[in-house]
Amino acid sequence: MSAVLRTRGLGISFGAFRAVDDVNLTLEPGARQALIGPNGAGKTTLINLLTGVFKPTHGTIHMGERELTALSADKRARMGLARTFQINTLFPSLTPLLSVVLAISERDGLGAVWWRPLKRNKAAFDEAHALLGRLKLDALADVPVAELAYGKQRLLEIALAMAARPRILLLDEPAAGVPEDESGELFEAIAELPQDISVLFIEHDMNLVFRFSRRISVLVAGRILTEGSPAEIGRDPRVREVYLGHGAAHV
Amino acid sequence: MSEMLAFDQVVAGYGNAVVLDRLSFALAQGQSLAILGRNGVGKTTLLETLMGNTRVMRGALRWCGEDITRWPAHRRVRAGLGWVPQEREVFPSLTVEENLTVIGRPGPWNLQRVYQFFPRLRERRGNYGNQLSGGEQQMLAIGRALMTNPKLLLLDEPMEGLAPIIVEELARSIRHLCESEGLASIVVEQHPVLALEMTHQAIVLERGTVVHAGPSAALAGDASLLEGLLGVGMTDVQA
Amino acid sequence: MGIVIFDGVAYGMLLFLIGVGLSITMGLMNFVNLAHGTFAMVGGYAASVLMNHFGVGFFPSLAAAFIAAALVGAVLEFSFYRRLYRAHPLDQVLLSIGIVFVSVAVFTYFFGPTMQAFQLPPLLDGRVSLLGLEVGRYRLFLILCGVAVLAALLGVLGKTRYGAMVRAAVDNQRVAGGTGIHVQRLFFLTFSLGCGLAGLGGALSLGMLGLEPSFPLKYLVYFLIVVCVGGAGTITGPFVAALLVGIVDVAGKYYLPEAGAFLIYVVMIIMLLARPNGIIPRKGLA
Amino acid sequence: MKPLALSPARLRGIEVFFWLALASSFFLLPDKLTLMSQIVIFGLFAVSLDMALGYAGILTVGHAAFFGAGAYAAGLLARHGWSEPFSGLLFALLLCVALGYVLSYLVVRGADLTRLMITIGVCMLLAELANRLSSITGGTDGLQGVVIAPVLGLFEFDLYGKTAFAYAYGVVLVVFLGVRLVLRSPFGLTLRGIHDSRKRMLAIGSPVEARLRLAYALSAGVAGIAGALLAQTTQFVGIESIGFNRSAEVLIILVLGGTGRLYGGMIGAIVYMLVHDWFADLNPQYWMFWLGIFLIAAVMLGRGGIMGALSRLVKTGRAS
Amino acid sequence: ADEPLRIGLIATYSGPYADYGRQFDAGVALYLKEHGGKIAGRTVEVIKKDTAGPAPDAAKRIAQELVVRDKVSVLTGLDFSPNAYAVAAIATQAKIPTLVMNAASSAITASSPYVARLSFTVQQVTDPMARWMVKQGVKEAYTVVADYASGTDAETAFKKAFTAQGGKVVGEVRTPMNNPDFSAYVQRIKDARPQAVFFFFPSGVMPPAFLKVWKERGMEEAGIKLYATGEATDDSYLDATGDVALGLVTSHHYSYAHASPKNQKFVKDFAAEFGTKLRPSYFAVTAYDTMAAIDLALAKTKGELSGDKFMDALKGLKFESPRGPIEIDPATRDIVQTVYIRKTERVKGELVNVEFDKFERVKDPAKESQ
Ligand SMILES: Nc1ncnc2c1ncn2[C@@H]1O[C@H](COP(=O)(O)OP(=O)(O)OP(=O)(O)O)[C@@H](O)[C@H]1O
Ligand SMILES: Nc1ncnc2c1ncn2[C@@H]1O[C@H](COP(=O)(O)OP(=O)(O)OP(=O)(O)O)[C@@H](O)[C@H]1O
Ligand SMILES: [Mg+2]
Ligand SMILES: [Mg+2]
Repeated sequence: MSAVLRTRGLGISFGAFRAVDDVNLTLEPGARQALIGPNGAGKTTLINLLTGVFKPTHGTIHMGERELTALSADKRARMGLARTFQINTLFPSLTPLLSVVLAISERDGLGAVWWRPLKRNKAAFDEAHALLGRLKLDALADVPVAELAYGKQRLLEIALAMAARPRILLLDEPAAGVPEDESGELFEAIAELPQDISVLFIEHDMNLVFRFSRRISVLVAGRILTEGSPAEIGRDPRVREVYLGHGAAHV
Repeated sequence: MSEMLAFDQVVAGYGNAVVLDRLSFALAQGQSLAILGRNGVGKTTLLETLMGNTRVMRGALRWCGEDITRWPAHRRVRAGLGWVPQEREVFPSLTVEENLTVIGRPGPWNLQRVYQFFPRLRERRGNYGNQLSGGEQQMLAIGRALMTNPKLLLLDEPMEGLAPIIVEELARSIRHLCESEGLASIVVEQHPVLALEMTHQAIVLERGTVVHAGPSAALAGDASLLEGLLGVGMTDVQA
Repeated sequence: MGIVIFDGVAYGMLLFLIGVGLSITMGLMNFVNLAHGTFAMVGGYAASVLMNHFGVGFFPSLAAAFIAAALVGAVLEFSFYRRLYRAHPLDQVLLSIGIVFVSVAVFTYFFGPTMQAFQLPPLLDGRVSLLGLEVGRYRLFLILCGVAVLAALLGVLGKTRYGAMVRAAVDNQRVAGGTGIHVQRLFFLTFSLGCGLAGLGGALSLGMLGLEPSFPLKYLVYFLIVVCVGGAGTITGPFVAALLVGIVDVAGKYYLPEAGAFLIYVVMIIMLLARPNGIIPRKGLA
Repeated sequence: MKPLALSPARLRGIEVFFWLALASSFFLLPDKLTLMSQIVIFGLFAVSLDMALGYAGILTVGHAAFFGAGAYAAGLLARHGWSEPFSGLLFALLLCVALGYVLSYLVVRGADLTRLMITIGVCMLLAELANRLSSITGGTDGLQGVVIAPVLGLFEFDLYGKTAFAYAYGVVLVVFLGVRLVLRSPFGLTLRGIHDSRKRMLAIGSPVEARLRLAYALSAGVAGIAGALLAQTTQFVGIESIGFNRSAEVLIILVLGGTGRLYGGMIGAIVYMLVHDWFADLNPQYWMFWLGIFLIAAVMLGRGGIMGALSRLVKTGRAS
Repeated sequence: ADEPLRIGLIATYSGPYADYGRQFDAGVALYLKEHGGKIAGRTVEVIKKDTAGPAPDAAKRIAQELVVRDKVSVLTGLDFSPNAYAVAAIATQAKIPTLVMNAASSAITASSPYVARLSFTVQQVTDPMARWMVKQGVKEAYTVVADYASGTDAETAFKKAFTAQGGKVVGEVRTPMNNPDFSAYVQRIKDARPQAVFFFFPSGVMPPAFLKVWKERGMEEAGIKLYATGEATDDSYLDATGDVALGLVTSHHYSYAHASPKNQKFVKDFAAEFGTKLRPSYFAVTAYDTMAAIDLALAKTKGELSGDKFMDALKGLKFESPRGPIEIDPATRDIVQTVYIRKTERVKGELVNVEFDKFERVKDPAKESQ
């Protein structure tokens, strides 16, 4: 099986500081892969490199056969690379409904259509309602985003990413700030996404990581320390040393 | 023991919207408090109210015997409240070091001690606030609050985004600070077990009002009560 | 050649002296304060009235100009500006334009629409020889003032915690208050400082530009150019930009008079395209 | 205070009433028709600025560049013998869309202050160009000899300004409906999204810069129509129509009315110009004082302009 | 009594040029005061409107409202050329006599048969200066003008007259309006070392700023002579300009120090009415003369106000103004007047323009040549 996403020697320097260094990461079709590592290891930066927020100083990124390294962020998104942000990045003055409709209409390439009323696009509204329903946000569909509680905003982050019907979904701590039972549900929803969607997620909640990932990559100081199945990673003393600590004995 | 902090029938919210509805509780000197509750029940709003960032429509806040309901935020800080906002909100155009020193006040906490507490921050001392990872921002927000040398630390989901090993250390440290230096804290958490371990007392909020108050240990020990209040299956958490 | 550069530097210093206050109120405090020229005008009129009607000397009048403008700034801050720090920048535009309108009318009413008389003190009149150049004394004085103000401000804003506090408060007022900064007082002082500097610049401009009630609108664009090309919120940025603008403008007019009014805008656009956040961007901008 | 609730149907009723009320000034204010036609023209100009500023979030104080370009386009066309008014408008529209698109490459980058200064700079350069090309434009003396043929070949531009008003009103209404359509289209939603979070827009695959360029070009076109209308109805083009002061004035009008609210520009123009006219009549020398006080009072009483204040009183029931 | 005579006065009352409106008002008020508030036996109602500077669309709107709503019989004021051009269309359409009190672009009177001018044109005062300079033995001159329509008019008129008399223009420069610092231009001139410099700037802050640098650079010591038109030493600004203006030779149609009995009375009455702080400038005189012209024209038509009759009466009108004898050219409806050569001196502690030479019955040269 060929990888959907593959990096070779990927790296970026901020001044003299190598935030991400020589990373070779592959994402298989249908992957449910976790990316873990200490704070400041470079996980978010890696996602920013993959999605084109930053331009790498070293290495390449391929999506299937296509090289992405030089493409702009929006172009990558249109090719099916969707993400959520660690720090909420939403449309504060829109409602959740309009936010999702916006994502859908951009996905369908209608963002420049200025000669037809939005309302005419019934399908987008229906789809948006359905998506919000799945994330239990339908009751809040018409509340301005700025007034939503933090946890609900986290959910909307995911809704926006899913609205793009991505081939690859990159989630940066999606469950942070979501209560435990709901974060479980959230991850179940992610796990049940169609198998042709590959998911890479960053998460510091080890319950979720070990429950939902099939493969784990550990990033330390910008480099991949090790990769493997949850069981292998849970046993790895180096990972315990720098990241898991002793409380993770249960894993 | 004398009272440190009290909410007395507080009604508060944003604009015309009421979020806290006749909320009351009291906390004794040197005691730590866990605030639990589902998304959107008003935990953050409670802390924002304590910092004077909401509109208090009725009721009063007392701090060490004084009515602080109308005090401006900076005065509350000087009186001993140290705040870690939920979304961290470090100052993006200040370096890590400036973030820490800009509001420093004399006391046991100084730059060196914060750096000792979070060695990662020392490494990143020259980075600007917006050039930090999420976890580093969280550490910085906590460090910044410590630098004001508070008597009561207000932590709004402080563990969010921190690596497990750091979470463990931090929880231990906060408990230790309370016991050895009398630095109390109010901890808002999504993970009840963690919060209850760190605190003496706990309250559970629902729709802006207190539905349960009692010692943390008792609540932690009563799985079915917790289940009822929070809807959390406690069994699979940190067995 | 030498004299052209000297003239450019002197002209640039004048722009810096008036513009640096704007870099503080608009750049550092993030308040789109289009009424900056009003405060410069207050300083200019204060100095002019003191000299013409009360026979006060030039140098004491400069100090008075600073104080007068700072006081007016303090009053307006207290009554209007402080309510709008968190408002949308466009609301700030509306407020400051309103203040400009009122000030233009008020100064016309009290001082008439025509220009204020100004006589240079004998000490600053005429020319001196400097390194083989016959340079205007007043221009030399402007350069000295510019450098002195630069040094003083760098000392206050750069070296002390004060500057960091202002930046913190601008970044996030709610959290700044929540970490113990007395935001209101901080802004009050800073705003008054910016206005005082404007007033000083306004008084110093008497020797070169004419002072009349339409002053606040007439030169607004120049101040904006200096601040934005230099880097809003910094002190050295506007200094460098003012030098650049001054030299380019004077040299351009000397060597290429046909380019006239075009040059300065073309240079500005090129500079902004090359360095969108200014020559010396404020630190920590995303 | 309880916000007043308004249903979408009611809202539409208010819109219709607004335009009917404006139209009725044809009969109710026969002495003020020239002022009224200039009000609707500046209203349209402010609406065009709103497209760029309120919706696309491009802070510009140089929009008179397009207003003036449109005015000169229509004026020069008429001066050189093509005096049919509608084709003049079309010409101005196309020219300004093209000009706007080209200039958008300079404007649609950088942060707010940068954009502000670049738009000012471009506007100043164009104004200076108009001054330099005085053999074509008439320079500061203005472009004379603009003669416009009767509208539809029937209605002469009369001394009372009846034709001018009817013509300006009709054109403004049609263009306004066009703008309304644009802002309610998927593209309009995209603009709101960009205004809120550029970063997120990129992440959902929106080519933000291209979208902004389109918005800027459309907005330039509308500004050009407004300028052309002014040139045609006054049959004169002053160099002031392209200057910084006009850019600043329309910004004040828009901000007073309220940005990002479709009707902000129209309401702003009506209020600002009527108030201005009134104060200037009362006191030709110190009206600036009263106008200044009015602006200060307006900000102190309600943020977000008149529409902002109104929207806080009225809660619109959204049924979507 | 019958209907008052309504006169619409369109001028600048606010902003940087508010002095124009103030001077107009004073001139008009003084004339009315002297004539008991009446013209041709009718009380006069002056309706003042502000354009706040050059604003042709506002000017046109105002003119239209004055005609349609306020039913004025005469339009006047008009300090800026674009405003006058824009209003000319209304004058034609409504057949309303329109008397220009300042706008100096030559072609204004050609833009409508109902427009006449009582002020001056830029060419009219520039041309005599050029001829006078040659008479004084100036062979080479450098020109400096503000880069706007009147500036280029002045430049062209000067060049034409100067070269026609055998002089040579050795250099020319146009400075932007709103130019804060003249050092580059003055230095350029200094390095070019011409025999003389002629400059034209609109009255206001530009001339003093230029003169300041002129003095600071020691141009006089360098032997370069300076000439200008009277805008440079506008009586409204002369006091504030100060000593840097001393010795400057200018040409203009009016000086407040004009030594005629008519002017002495005018100045005295003016001071009695408005105090000594406001000096009558050429704006006030034109306003005063405009009222006189309306008065005289109506006397000729016996109060008949129709545009055509009024304009006929105006053509060829001749009378004594405080500035000297003036007349309206019947062919062009433009003013014919004496242009004086003056020098700025301190007389009794005051800076004034002292006239010492003159050119009589000067017509607008721009029209002469056509
Ligand atoms: N723009 C920048 N300039 C300089 N350093 C930066 C910049 N952005 C990030 N860094 C540094 O790069 C490192 C990696 O940051 P990143 O956000 O990728 O960490 P992370 O692995 O996501 O951590 P966390 O789990 O805490 O979110 C951090 O130490 C951070 O300080
Ligand atoms: N700025 C605001 N304006 C209006 N309503 C708000 C605002 N901020 C929060 N709310 C509302 O107040 C309620 C309580 O929010 P709050 O943020 O206090 O909840 P929380 O308990 O902290 O939730 P979470 O666990 O998600 O952080 C929510 O219903 C939210 O929608
Ligand atoms: Mg991260
Ligand atoms: Mg919260």
